Amino acid sequence: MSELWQKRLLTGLGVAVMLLFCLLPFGYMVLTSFAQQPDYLGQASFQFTLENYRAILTAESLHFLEYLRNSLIVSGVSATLAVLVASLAAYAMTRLPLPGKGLILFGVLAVSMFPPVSIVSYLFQVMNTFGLINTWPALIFPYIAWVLPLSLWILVSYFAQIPRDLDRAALIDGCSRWQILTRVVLPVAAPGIFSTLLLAFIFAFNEFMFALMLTTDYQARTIPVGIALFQGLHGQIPWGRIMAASVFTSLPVIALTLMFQRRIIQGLTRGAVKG
Amino acid sequence: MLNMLQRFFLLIVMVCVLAACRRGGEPALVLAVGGAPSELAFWEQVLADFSEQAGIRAELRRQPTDSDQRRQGLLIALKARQQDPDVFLMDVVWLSQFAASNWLYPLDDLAGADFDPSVFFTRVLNLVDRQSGALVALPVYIDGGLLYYRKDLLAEYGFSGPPRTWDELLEQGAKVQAGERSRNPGFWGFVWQGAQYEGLICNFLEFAASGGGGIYRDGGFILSSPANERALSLMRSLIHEKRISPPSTYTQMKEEDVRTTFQSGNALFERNWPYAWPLHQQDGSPVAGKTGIAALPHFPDGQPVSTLGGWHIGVSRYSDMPQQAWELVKYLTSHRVQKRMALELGWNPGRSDLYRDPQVLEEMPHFAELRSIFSYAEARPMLPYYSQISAIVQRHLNAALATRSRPEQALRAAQAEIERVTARYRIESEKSDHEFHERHEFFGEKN
Amino acid sequence: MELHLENLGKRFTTLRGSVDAVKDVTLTIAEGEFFVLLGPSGCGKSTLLNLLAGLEKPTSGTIRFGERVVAERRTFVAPRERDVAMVFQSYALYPHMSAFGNIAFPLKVAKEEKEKIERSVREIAAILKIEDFLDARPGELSGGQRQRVAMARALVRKPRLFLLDEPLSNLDAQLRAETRIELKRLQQKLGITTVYVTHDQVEAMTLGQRIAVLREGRLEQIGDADDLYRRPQSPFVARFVGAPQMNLLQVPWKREQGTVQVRLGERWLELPEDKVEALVRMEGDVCIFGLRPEHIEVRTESGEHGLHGTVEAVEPLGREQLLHVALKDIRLSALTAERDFVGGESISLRLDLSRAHLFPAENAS
Amino acid sequence: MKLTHDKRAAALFILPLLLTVGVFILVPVLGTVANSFLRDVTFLPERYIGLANYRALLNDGAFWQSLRFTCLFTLVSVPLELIFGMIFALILNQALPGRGVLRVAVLIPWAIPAAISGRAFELIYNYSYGLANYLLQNLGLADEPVNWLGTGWGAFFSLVVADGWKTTPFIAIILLAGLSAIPEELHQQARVDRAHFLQRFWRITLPLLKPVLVVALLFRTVQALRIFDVIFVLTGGGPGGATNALSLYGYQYFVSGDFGYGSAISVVLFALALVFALLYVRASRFQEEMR
Repeated sequence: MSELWQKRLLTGLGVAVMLLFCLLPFGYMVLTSFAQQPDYLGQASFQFTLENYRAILTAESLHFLEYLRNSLIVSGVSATLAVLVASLAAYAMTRLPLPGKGLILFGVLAVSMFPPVSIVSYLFQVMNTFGLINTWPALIFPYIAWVLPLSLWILVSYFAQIPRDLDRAALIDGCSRWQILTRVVLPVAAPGIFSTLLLAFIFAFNEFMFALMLTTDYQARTIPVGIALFQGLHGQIPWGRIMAASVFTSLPVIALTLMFQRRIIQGLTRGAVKG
Repeated sequence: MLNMLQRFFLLIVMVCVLAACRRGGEPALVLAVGGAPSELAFWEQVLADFSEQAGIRAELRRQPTDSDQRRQGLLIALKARQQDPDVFLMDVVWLSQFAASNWLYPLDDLAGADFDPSVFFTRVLNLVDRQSGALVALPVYIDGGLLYYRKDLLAEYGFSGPPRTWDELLEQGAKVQAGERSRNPGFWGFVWQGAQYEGLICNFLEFAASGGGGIYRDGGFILSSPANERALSLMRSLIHEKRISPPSTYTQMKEEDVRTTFQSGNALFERNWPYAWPLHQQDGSPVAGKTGIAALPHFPDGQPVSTLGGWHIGVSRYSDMPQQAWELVKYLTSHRVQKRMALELGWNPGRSDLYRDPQVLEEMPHFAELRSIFSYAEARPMLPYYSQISAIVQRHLNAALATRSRPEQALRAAQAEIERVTARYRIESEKSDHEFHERHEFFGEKN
Repeated sequence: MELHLENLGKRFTTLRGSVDAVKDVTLTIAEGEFFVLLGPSGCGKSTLLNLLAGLEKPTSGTIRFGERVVAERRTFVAPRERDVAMVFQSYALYPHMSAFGNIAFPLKVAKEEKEKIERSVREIAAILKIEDFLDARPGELSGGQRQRVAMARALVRKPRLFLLDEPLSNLDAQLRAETRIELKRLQQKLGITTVYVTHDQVEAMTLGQRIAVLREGRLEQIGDADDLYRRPQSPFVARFVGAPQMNLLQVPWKREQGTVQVRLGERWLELPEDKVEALVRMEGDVCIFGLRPEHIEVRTESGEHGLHGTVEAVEPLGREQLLHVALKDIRLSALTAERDFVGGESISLRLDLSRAHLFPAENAS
Repeated sequence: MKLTHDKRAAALFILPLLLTVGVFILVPVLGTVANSFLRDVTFLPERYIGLANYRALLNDGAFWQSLRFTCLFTLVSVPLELIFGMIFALILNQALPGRGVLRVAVLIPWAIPAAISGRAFELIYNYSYGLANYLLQNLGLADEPVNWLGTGWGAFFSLVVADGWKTTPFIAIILLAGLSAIPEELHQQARVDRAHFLQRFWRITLPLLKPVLVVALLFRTVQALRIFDVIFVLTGGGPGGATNALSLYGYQYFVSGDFGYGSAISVVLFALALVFALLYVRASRFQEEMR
C-alpha cells in the first residue's frame, strides 16, 4: 500500500473517531434539549419540543441571557487583559534583562496549582472590602490571575521562537519597547496570540468556584453557576433546559472559533518567522 | 493601538469605580436562599410583600441548590463577620455547627411576649432548633422520609396494603417485580437513595433505627452494632441478592433518580421526601391517582422511623439590623406565608397548625398523614462536626453497598475512622456534647 | 558626522563567568567614511556594531557622535534617538508587513506624514530597484530581494550612521559580488557614514576606505586595504588579510657580519637591510617569518639560491596554482602560473625576501 | 510610556503580572499555607498546632485513598489525552475539506463548562435511559445494562472519558498552534529525503513540538491533579470513596468548616503538583531554550 493511501486511510479513520468522540455527546445534548423528557432512550419515546429554548430565552426568572451576558463580558475582558499582561511579561522574559526569569515563570505556574477552593474565602474578603462582591470586576481580577499562568507559558514559548533580530531592527527603526511589543512581536505571534486568547477565554468561561462565591445574583453571575441554579431543592434537574442552555451557550464559542480560524488561515503564518 | 489600550484600561477602572459606587445606598436586609428559579421567584415575591408591609427594605441573595455550596457561601460570609446576609436558611444538619460557631443570634433575645413557639412541631424544635438551651432557629420547612407505593399494583397482586415490616416489603416487592418484568423489563420492586451523598445517611438511619440501630447515642458512636449490621445487610441484599433494587442504587440514586423511576411507572415502592407527592400527582404523571404514602417499614422488633430533614431559618450574629431581621423571620414563619409556601411550592411547613388547615388539606390531602409521620422523626447526630462524620459514614456505607467491603467490616471501619478523625474536635467540645445530651433527654421526654 | 570611540569596553557576565567581548577600543571614523570592521567570528565586531547602534550598553569608555556623547558611564542614548540605521545578517524583515510596510515602518514610527512616507519609500525603492515587489510579504521574496528591502528600510530615513552586519553572507557568490559593487556606489552617492561588519577579507578590502581588524575584542590594526596587505602589524593580521594565506613560520635568526639571517629548512637566508631594524628590537633568537605565496617563485631545476622541496598538494585556482611544498621540516605554500605541477614533484623555491614580514616570536598581541 | 532603559522596561513589563498574581493568588496561597498550621475550625477557638494537621493526614486512610486515586487518575488520563490530542492536532493541521468545521467540532466539548458537561455525562451514564447503555445494547455488545459508575474501575474510566472529552481539545488546540509554527520546508526536505510520514513525525514534528508539548503536558497534569467538577457531579467520590479525589476531599473539609485540615490537604495537593511540574521542567530544560 502506498504511503499516500496509508495516510489517507489513517486520516479518514482519525477524522471519524474524532468527530464521533467530540460530537456524539454534544449531539446527545442537542437532542435532549429538544426532548420533553430526558428518558427518551429508555421505554419512553422522543417527543420534540421547543419549550426548553423558549423557556431559557424568555422566562425572566431564569435570567439565562443575563448570565450569558455576564459570562461573555467577564471572560472576554479577563482573557484580553490576561493575554495583554502575559504578553508584557513574556516579552520581558524573552527579551529584556530580567533577573530570575525562570524562577518567575515557574513561580507563577506553581502558585496557580493551588486548588481554588482554598483561596476563595480570601478573595471574598478582598472583594468585599472594596465593595465589589457581585460585580464584574470581582470576577475579572481573579480570572486574570487565574488564566495568566497558562497564557504566560504559551506566550513565552511563542515569543522565544521569534528571532531577536526583529526586535533589534525595530529598536533601530525607532520603536520603544512598548511599540516593539504592539507593532512587531504581537502581530508576528498573532496565531499564537489568538489561540492563547481563545484558551484564556474558555478557561475563564468555564470557571465555577470563584463565580459561585464572589457573585450573588444575575447582575454578575456567570453561566456555569447560573445553570447550576436551574436545579430544584431536591435536586430536580430540568435536563431539557440545562441542555438547551449549554447548546445555546456554546454558540458564542463556536463563533469565536470561526473568527479565530479565519485569522490563522489568513496567511499570517505564510511568511512568519522565516524571513 | 497604544491609545486604544489606554482607553481600555481606563474603562476597566471606571467600571470598577462604578461598580463600587453601586454598592452604596441605604442598608437592606439580606435573605440568603438557594433553589430553583421557581423557588427563588417565590421568595422574591414574599420579600417584596414583606418590604411593603413592614417598611423594611429586603433583598434576596440567590444561592445554588447544592447544599454544600450553599453552606460554603454562608460559611465564608460568616467567617469574615459579614453584616450580610442577615437572615438565612440552614439545612437541619448545619444547625449544631452554626450554633457552636456562635453565628446565630439567640431568638429569645429578639422575640417579644407575643411570640408563641408552640405552633411549631415541638419535637422538631427541641431536637434541633434549641442549641445549648437557646432557641437559635425556627423550622421553615420540614422533611421526613416516606414510603410511596403503587396502590393499583398492590391490589392487582392481592396485597391488602403497604408493607409494615421490611420482610413484607421484600415479599411484596419480589412478587410484583417478577410479575411486572414480563411487561416492563425495567421494573423494580423498591427504589431508594444509595449514592455516596447525604441522602444515603438518611436512608441508612431509617433502616437502622427501625431495628434499634443508629449512628450516635448518649455521647458515643454506635455504628458497629448488630442492629446496624442487620440493616446494612438488608440494604445490600435488596440490590445484590433479592435484586429488587437496581444496581445503580449505589451509584446514581439520589432523590430525583428515585422519583423519576417511580413516576415513570418503573417501581413499586419508593423511599422519598414529601416533595415527590405533588409531582407524582401532577397532570400527565403515569402514577397520578395510583400512589399512596405510608410510614417506612421497620424490623419486627422496631418502630417505623423517618429521618428528619428540612430547612431552618436563623438570624446572623453579625447582622447590623437584628430586630428587623427578626421581623422577617416572624413573617416568613407566619401562618399566611407558610400556607402560601405549602400551596405554591408544595413544601411542608414547620408550623404544625397548617396540617389541620382545611384549605391546605383540601389541596394537599397527604398532609394529614405527614403529620403523624413527622412524629416518628429521627434526627441525625446533632454535632458541630457532623459533616465530617457524615462523609466517613457515607463512604463506608457506599463501599458496603458496592460490595467493596462486607457490612460488619464497613461499619467497624467507619466507627474506627470516626473515632480517630473526630478526636481532633472532641477535646474541647465534650463539654457542649454533655450539655446537649442533658438537653436532648430533657426535651425528648417532655415531648 | 564623525564617530569617536574612546577606550570602549563591553563585558558580558553570565552564569559561567564573564567574557570581554570588546576591550579598550579607541578609534575615530570620519564623516562619510566607509569603515569596515573585520575579524573572525567571535572577535567582538558585531558587539562593537551593537554598541554603536545602541543595542548594547558599553561597560566602559565613551562613544561620541560628533560632539554628542551617546554612551558613557552615566549616559546612554537609546537607538531611536541616535539616528542610526542597520541592516542585519538575517535582514530581520517584519514578516507580517509587505515590503512597502517594512520600508515605511521607521517613518511611521517617527510619525511622518503619509504623503511624505509614500514619497520617500518610492524614492528609495527606485534607487534599489525594488519597485516591482513592494506589495509582497518577505516570505514571498528571494534572498536578494529581501536584502534590498532591508537596505531600503535602513536608508529610507537618511540616517546619519549606517550600520551593516554581514549583510551579504546569505547571498550566493555571484550576487554577493554584484551587490558589493552596488553597495559601494550607493554609499558614495549618499555619503552616509557607514560601518560595515564582515569576516570576509575580500569584502573588507573591496568596500572599506579603512578597515579595522579585531581580534578577541581588541583592535589589532587600522588602515586602508593597502596598509593591511602590505604592512600587517601582527601575524594575526598578516594571516587574516590576503588570499591565499600568508606563510608564517617560526624560525631562528641570527646576526652575522652586519647582516641578519633567518634559517629556513637547512639554509640561512640573508635578509635585506630594511628588515634589520625590525629584528633588532626583538628579544630572543626566534622570530616569526612571513611571506605571501605570491612572493615565492617556483622553479623546476635546482638553482644555487633555491630551496629544495617536494610538492605535497596542488590547489588549482584557475589562472594560477597554489602549491603546498614540503621542505625538510617546514611547509610553504607558493603561487605559480608557470606551468602545471603535480604532487610528488621535486622543485626549488626562490623567495623574494624583500617582501618578507618579520614579527616577534610568541607575539603577545 | 517612555522607556529609556531596558531594565526599567523589564520592571514595568513584569509588574502587572507580579501584581495580579501576587494579590489574587500568591497572598491567598501563603495564607492557606499558614492556615494549615492552625486548628482553624469554625466551632473551636483558633490555635496554632504546628504540624498536627499533617500528622493527622498521615493516619487518615481516606486521605491516602484519595492521594492514590488522584495520582493514578493523572497518570492514566493525561497520557491518553496527550495521544488523542496529538492525533486530533495532526488531523486538524492538514488541508482537509471542511477543516473549519472540524476545528469547531473539536472545540465544542471544551466550550461547554465542566459543571455542565459533567451533567451531560451523568445523563449519558444513566443506568436505565443513558446513551452509553442504549448504544451498548442496540449495537448488540451487551444484553444487560452496565452500571458504569458501579465499580471502582468502571467509575475510574468513566471519569477518564468524561474528563478527556473536555480536555483533549485543549491539548489539540495548543499543539495545533505549535504545528502551524513549523516551517513547511522542513517537511518538504524530509519528503525529499524519502522519510515515511511516521518517520517525519518522529524525527521532525515531535522534536519541534517539544516546547509546546511540555506546556500542554504541564498544564494538563496540574489540572488533572486538581480535578473536581466532573467528579463532584458524576460520582461524588463514590462508589465507596473509590473516586474521592484530593481536591474533592479538601473541598469537603472547607465546606464543613475545618479550614485548617482543608488547607493542609490543599498544601499536599500543591506539593504534589509542584513535584510533577519540576519533573517536567527538568526533563524539558525549558529554561535553557528560553536562554
